[in-house]
Amino acid sequence: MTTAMNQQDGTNRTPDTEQLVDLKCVFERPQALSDKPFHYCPGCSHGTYHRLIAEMIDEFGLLDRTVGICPVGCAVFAYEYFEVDMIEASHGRAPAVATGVKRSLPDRFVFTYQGDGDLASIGMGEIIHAAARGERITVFFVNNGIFGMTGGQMAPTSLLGQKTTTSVDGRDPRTTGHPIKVCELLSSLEGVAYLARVPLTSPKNINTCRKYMRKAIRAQTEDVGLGLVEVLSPCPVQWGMKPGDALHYIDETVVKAFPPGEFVDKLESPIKT
Amino acid sequence: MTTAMNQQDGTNRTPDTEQLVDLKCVFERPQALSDKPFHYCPGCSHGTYHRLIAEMIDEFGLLDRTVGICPVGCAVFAYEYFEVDMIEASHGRAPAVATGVKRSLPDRFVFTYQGDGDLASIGMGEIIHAAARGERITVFFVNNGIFGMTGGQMAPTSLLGQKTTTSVDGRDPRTTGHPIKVCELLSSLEGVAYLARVPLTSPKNINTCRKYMRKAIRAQTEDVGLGLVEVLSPCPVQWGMKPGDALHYIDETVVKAFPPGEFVDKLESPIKT
Amino acid sequence: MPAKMQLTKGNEALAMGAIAGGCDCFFGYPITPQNEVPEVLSYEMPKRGRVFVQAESEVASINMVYGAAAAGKRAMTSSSSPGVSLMMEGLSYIACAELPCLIVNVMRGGPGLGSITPSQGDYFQACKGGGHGDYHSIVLAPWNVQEMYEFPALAFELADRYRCPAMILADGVLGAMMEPAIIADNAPPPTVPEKTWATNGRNGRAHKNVVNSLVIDPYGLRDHNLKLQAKYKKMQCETRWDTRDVDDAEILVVAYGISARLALSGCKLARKEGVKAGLLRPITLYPFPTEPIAECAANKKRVLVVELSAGQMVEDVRLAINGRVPVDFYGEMGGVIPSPVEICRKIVEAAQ
Amino acid sequence: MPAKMQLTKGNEALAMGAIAGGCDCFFGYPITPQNEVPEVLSYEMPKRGRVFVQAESEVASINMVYGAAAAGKRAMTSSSSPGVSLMMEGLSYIACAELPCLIVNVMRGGPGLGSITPSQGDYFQACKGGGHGDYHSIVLAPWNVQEMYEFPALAFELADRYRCPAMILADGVLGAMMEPAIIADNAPPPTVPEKTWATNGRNGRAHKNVVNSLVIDPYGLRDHNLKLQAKYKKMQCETRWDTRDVDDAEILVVAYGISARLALSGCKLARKEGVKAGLLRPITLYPFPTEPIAECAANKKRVLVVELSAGQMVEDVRLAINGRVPVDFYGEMGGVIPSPVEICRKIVEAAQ
Amino acid sequence: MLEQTILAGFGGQGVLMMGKLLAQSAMEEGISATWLPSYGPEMRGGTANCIVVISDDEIGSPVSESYDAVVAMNQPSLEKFESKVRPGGTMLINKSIVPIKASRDDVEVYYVAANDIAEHECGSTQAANVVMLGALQSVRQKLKSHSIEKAIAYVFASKGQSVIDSNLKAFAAGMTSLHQNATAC
Amino acid sequence: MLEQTILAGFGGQGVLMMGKLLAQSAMEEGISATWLPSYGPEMRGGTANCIVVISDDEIGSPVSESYDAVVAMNQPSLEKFESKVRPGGTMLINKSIVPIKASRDDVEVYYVAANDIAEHECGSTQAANVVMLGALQSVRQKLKSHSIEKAIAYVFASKGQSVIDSNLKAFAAGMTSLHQNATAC
Amino acid sequence: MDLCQIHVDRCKGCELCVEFCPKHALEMSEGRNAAGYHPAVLAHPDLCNGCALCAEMCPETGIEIYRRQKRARQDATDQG
Amino acid sequence: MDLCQIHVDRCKGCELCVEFCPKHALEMSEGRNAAGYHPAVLAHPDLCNGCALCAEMCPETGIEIYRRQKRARQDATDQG
Ligand SMILES: Cc1ncc(C[n+]2csc(CCOP(=O)(O)OP(=O)(O)O)c2C)c(N)n1
Ligand SMILES: Cc1ncc(C[n+]2csc(CCOP(=O)(O)OP(=O)(O)O)c2C)c(N)n1
Ligand code: SF4
Ligand code: SF4
Ligand code: SF4
Ligand code: SF4
Repeated sequence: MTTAMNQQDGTNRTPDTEQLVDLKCVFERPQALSDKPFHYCPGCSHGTYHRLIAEMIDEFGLLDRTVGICPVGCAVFAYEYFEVDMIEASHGRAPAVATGVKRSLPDRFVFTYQGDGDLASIGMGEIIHAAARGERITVFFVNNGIFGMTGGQMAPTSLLGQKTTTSVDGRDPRTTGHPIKVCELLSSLEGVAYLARVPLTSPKNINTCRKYMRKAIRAQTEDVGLGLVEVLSPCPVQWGMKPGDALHYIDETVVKAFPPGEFVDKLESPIKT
Repeated sequence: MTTAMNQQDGTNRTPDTEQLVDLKCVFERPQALSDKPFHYCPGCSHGTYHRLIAEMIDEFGLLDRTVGICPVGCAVFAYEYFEVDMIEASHGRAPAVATGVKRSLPDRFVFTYQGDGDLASIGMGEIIHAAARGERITVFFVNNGIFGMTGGQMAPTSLLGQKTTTSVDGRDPRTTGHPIKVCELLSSLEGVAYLARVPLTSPKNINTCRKYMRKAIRAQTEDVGLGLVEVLSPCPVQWGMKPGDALHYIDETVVKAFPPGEFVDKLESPIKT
Repeated sequence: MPAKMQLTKGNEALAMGAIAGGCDCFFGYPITPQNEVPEVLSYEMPKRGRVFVQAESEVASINMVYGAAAAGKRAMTSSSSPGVSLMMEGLSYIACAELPCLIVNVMRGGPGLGSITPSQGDYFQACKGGGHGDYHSIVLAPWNVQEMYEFPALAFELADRYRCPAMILADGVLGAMMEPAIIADNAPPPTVPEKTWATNGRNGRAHKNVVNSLVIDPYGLRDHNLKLQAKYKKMQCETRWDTRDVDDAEILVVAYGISARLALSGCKLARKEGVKAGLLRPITLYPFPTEPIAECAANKKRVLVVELSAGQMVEDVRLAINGRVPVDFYGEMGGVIPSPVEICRKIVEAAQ
Repeated sequence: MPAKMQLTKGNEALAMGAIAGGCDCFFGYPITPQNEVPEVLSYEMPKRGRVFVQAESEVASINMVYGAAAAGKRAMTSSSSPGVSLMMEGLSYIACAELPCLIVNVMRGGPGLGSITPSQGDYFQACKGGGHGDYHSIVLAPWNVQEMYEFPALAFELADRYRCPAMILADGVLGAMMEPAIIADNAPPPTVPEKTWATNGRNGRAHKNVVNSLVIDPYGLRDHNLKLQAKYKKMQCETRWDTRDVDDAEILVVAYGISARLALSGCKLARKEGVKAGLLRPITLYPFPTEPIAECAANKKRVLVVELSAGQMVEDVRLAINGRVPVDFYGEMGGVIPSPVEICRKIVEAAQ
Repeated sequence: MLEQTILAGFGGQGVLMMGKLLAQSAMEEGISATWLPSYGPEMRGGTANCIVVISDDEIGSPVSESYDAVVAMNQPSLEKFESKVRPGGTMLINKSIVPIKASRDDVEVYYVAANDIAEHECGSTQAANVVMLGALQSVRQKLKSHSIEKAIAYVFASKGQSVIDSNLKAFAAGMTSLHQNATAC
Repeated sequence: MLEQTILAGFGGQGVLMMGKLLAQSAMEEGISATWLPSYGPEMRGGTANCIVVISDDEIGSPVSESYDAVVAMNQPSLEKFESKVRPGGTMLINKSIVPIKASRDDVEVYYVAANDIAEHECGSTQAANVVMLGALQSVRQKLKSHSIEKAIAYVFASKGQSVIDSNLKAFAAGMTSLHQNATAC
Repeated sequence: MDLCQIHVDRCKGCELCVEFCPKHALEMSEGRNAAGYHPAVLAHPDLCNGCALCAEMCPETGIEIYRRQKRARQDATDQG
Repeated sequence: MDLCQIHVDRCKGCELCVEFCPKHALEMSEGRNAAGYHPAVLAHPDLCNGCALCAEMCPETGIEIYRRQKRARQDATDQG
């Protein structure tokens, strides 16, 4: 018979004090992450990327002076998960909202969190112009190749042949074109200070992501320009895959269309990380 | 005393018949260009580019199956100058309008005519996505580095240091970023079949422009993808220059920021022109 | 396959109705709660050699519609509240350029991002002018899945007749609910009047056609506006409405779309409680059934307007009645659907 | 330099008025006939250490305003009809998120691309809801250059007081005309109430602030809407209007903005022709002076509404008067400015 | 006749399908039906429910203040919808996964081990929803059982005869489940 | 007092400035004034005009159906605005570049060789507008000449004394031009 | 007839034809056309060889160029 | 206490921790948590060395990792 196993919520975070003597917590929720359980599907990397952002806010000591901008997309409730001031933008306009905040408060750390529908479809104008103006903002970009929230429609980043609810026979370049590669596209814009892409598919890649994120943040804090880290992320539900399979699919297939790596790095004195 | 010199309008196009015997007209208004005098300022290249487009419509025999889309910008009245069916789009949306037309009527020749405010500022999302989808349309793009129609405000293509009515002390990269180079930006998109830039500054360059335009048109007629020719064009009035000086300024200064040339050429069997 | 009764979802009925209505081109951007519309059309349209394009945004969608409509095609888009707001500039252009087309708004809770629950908060936008300038769209308000299926064809027909945009104003309930409806899977496409004004390439035509909304001379633009206004006047004959049990009613309930269904149940309950209530349901919200409401309300004790909003259509009802009968309003917002019991309570209150 | 009388263009007065009103940030995209607003601010703002950004579009402008307003700043944008239409989604978000800010619409002839001549065709959009959902902005209608200068400060103050967007609804005539007006070149910035809700970085605050317009639970969204509606009710006390010669008038003319000036001249001419006419000018279009109009009209023979539109505000006047006095309408569209002589003629007609 | 029902459970438990079968059956009988789903803002887990109204008259509102029958396939649904049953109405609870009892005493409550029955009698927990439908039918009987069987055959037609058969079996098992083992209280 | 004037000409002939000087003068005298420009949709050439209203009462409309005075600096302006002069009103025509005559006989018409006077008496055709303003003042006299001189000094202040002086000279030349050589008809 | 025919009323006086005429055959006129511009004129018809560079540069398409035909009525060939 | 603490009610049963655990210390449970998911459990605590790879991969931040300290109360150093 199936039944609930543990009714108490994440309150048992502090282990018994007697044991504290010789046990130290080496991996726990970052301070900047709220206690609220994520609403994401099982195996969705939105949660992972949230955690990494929260880690960075902790690491850079930015909790008290960060303003984050949420997208419209599955991460629409991101404001519930970060312990910093948050603004819910309209779909695609996070870079414009971030511009409004950053210009008003140049000493705050301002980030946007955006999906590929949000950033690469409806919000294309806004991200390009924020990048061209060299807005001192940091963009955390989640490329899962699909519109998750609205039910799995094709995104501009969907792979050729990819089956979605608006391309049931697979994406056809003749009528829908080719996937837009955001890092490649933005790299010609001089206001961009840092651009990188990484799949969130393994502990190693997650660590690479941290390195990239640090630089994208420094692009802002060191007043160089716009920083963006694109993560290749699974949408197991809309892809119709098990979470583990979705990660393998990224590593085997998605990276071919979206090669990982650093595309722009204008940081003057890169710190070894 | 100043007075009117010639009250009759462009009706004296046919020379006296006696002289016709040994005189042949070798340069005249293309058929696809209407008789209506342009409303552009003295020395503005919008008129020149219009003529070249009309020449191409004649040359390719497209008069009967062309649909053109006008921008909002100084060329807002372009529909008065071409003898083909024309649609006035809303500001920046010509590529979307063209998509609507071309998808409806795939055998028609569809072009947009757009300024840099229209295409590179408000219409950035639409041109990128039309290019990414590989719409079979031809884009005639006029980059004069300024908003002409509205009185000389800064454009995303204005040069660093350029004085405009919204950057009276010259464009400052710290607050307004760097000029957006449309050809460079679009060149990463796989739906693009042809991309080139040329200054409209001399008979020689005008002839180069013709060559580029032919390819941009063939990109559509041969079903390869989107074709775009960017002309570097003067706006003598808003630049505060005499027309001739404005052309020299392009050749000496503007081309440094916007290098002319062909950026993408996916035509299979380039015809020597 | 001939038309037959099928248990059908409102959004799917709308998509199939668009096909039956001869829609040549669909341009749209996903948004809940209307996603089945583009999803169904993304495979049904190409199958029939028609056009489906997932646009990059609603701004692009409406401008693609503008292009395809200018080319003489039956073109449409579908969206929900925030997405429709993004179309306001384009809609004003379309109205001014006198292009027939169809815009579907499956309304959701607003304002802002709001929620994806059903609502009727966009009546003002649809009927008064969300875009700039003096213009109107024909606005149809279906109340069941059958009408979700039938109204696209009607909308296209009216749009073509008057060369104006038509809008179907539905809501999240109508989009998501299933009902039996008579649906033809392969209706022959309707005959469409020839569009001699279309910018579809001259193809031998002696003159060029121009589609435009720019009239720089004030007197020219005035005249163009007068022409539009004359058209809107002429359109009044297309006013449609429906009634239930109004003849002997003391209380007239006016409601459209899903509200009208809630109100119908409310009226039935009220009659059980001894209050004679009847329903008038505007089917066209523009042109608005001003006269029918005024006439119908004339001998009533009170009028109750029910909407899923803070009170929008109620203004047009008040304008119609012009003070002759008291007009009450009951509305719920944010996706809350008032129960028939509550509506019945309001009717009974009004009767006292 | 102290305030002094200067011959000033309406748009320039508006720009300087924004500065005097403590505008911290301006975001805008050029469009005729308001280009002097961004042009003046592009050098006056940075000079004072304030923010000027030329946005890439009106969609971006309104969302930058959203961001800066969320950050607790006095933020504004300025545009004209088609540009304002593009802001409708953003405006609905701002209203729902309860952010104070200022939107200026220097209206031009519509619909569509229309023309750049003056018009008042965007009343519905401004006052009823061009965006989706039930929301309102405070809408101020200046009628001279002095008010173009003074209203930005007033708009910011009211916006801050009610945490809502405020709009200044002007037109091409008011933007382009020069008049003597008392302008302070270096007014001290006004004191602005502390915005404890602002998302400006926690900076020691015990809790995070969130700016949001998403309320996914229908009851939550309902409650949020009720809160908004309660606020709109409370705002009614900010209603402003002005009258000229109404006490003994038999004909009441109601007009706002530039129309009110035309109407004032028309009334004067009518009095010369022996018809006693008076003017009521709504200064706030939202909240609308419903009561004052009803009261003022009570003892009049007829009411004449004059607008540069096909008839928009006239609906609110009719709703206010509710059938008690006949209401006539006279409008011109497309940028045609009716002459006072013509208005006088309509007044005289009404008196017969 | 007007019968208003809520069917609720986890996403994946087939509650929407259950409702669809009811509405389809009504259509088979030529009477009116509406089916209205309700789900979270996203595709992501959580609960799902639908409201089905059937009537021999024109159906106005597809929702109601209270319902003739509520089917709770999991515990959150029980908690959420228990109050929605009209006094004297019926409540069915999937006791296979709901460990608690209903608290109302003015309604008829039935506990059905839908998952267990589906697993043991039909060879698949997948059919728990149709088991429950059978149980519902056995206690409310607003439609002919034959119509529901026709609906099952129609709706699962594309999945092949074996799926139809196992669902018919599940329906039958559900129909008898409460007679054998009634626990109304 | 209510004086409504249209000033019209080619872009570049300074008609907007002419109007501004009138409005500024009114302000100097503490009476009401409005100045309303009108120009094509674009920056590109064509004609420009402005309407100036001055009054010792509050000014309602900044436009009118007919005008007390119309100044036509070029031929298109004459053609466009001749009908706008109220019967008995005044029309001034820049005969330096307008080769035709007015056709109205119910208004006072004056021909002023504004460009020639400016060129010969002030050394620059630039000042033709101010010459015309002088001529207008000489025949309508709604404002004190001294106020206009003050306005000239104020408006051209940033351009230096020599510009002010030459404009004052142009104004004076305009003032006397019609007395010496009146051609009202 | 001159080889270079300037449509006076199309001309906006931008001077580009004058600047680009390799033979210095064109000049700006002192007079004004109906629109108020000083138009270009073929001041030295004898210098003009019909090279059409002025016409190419004229933004108004305001110049037509003629060439002498070796033989009349032989329209197909243009070797002038 | 175990080195690997899985918050049962945060777990959504995605199995990523199980897949990425190099020691095969984790398994999916048969039971369901309150949200209806089958959560992961530390089936073999003895195999777990606190490498934290499971925690790194857990999208829910649902796993905490502890390490033995050489000396208690020496919070600054982490050489476990
Ligand atoms: C103006 C507007 N258009 C459309 C939508 C509907 N919508 C919500 S999220 C979304 C796309 C989500 O995709 P993505 O940005 O890739 O994020 P994901 O959900 O995949 O994380 C869309 C189209 C909306 N809310 N607003
Ligand atoms: C929605 C909207 N925003 C702004 C405008 C005002 N506007 C008209 S043209 C233009 C820019 C023109 O610049 P460009 O495209 O470079 O063309 P140019 O005039 O220089 O040829 C602008 C901002 C408008 N008409 N519509
Ligand atoms: S739908 Fe996709 S992107 Fe959205 S939460 Fe689920 S897995 Fe993540
Ligand atoms: S303003 Fe500039 S772009 Fe426009 S017509 Fe004049 S010169 Fe050309
Ligand atoms: S190039 Fe053309 S417009 Fe310019 S001066 Fe010569 S003829 Fe005139
Ligand atoms: S990775 Fe996290 S959510 Fe996934 S099964 Fe393991 S503990 Fe559960």
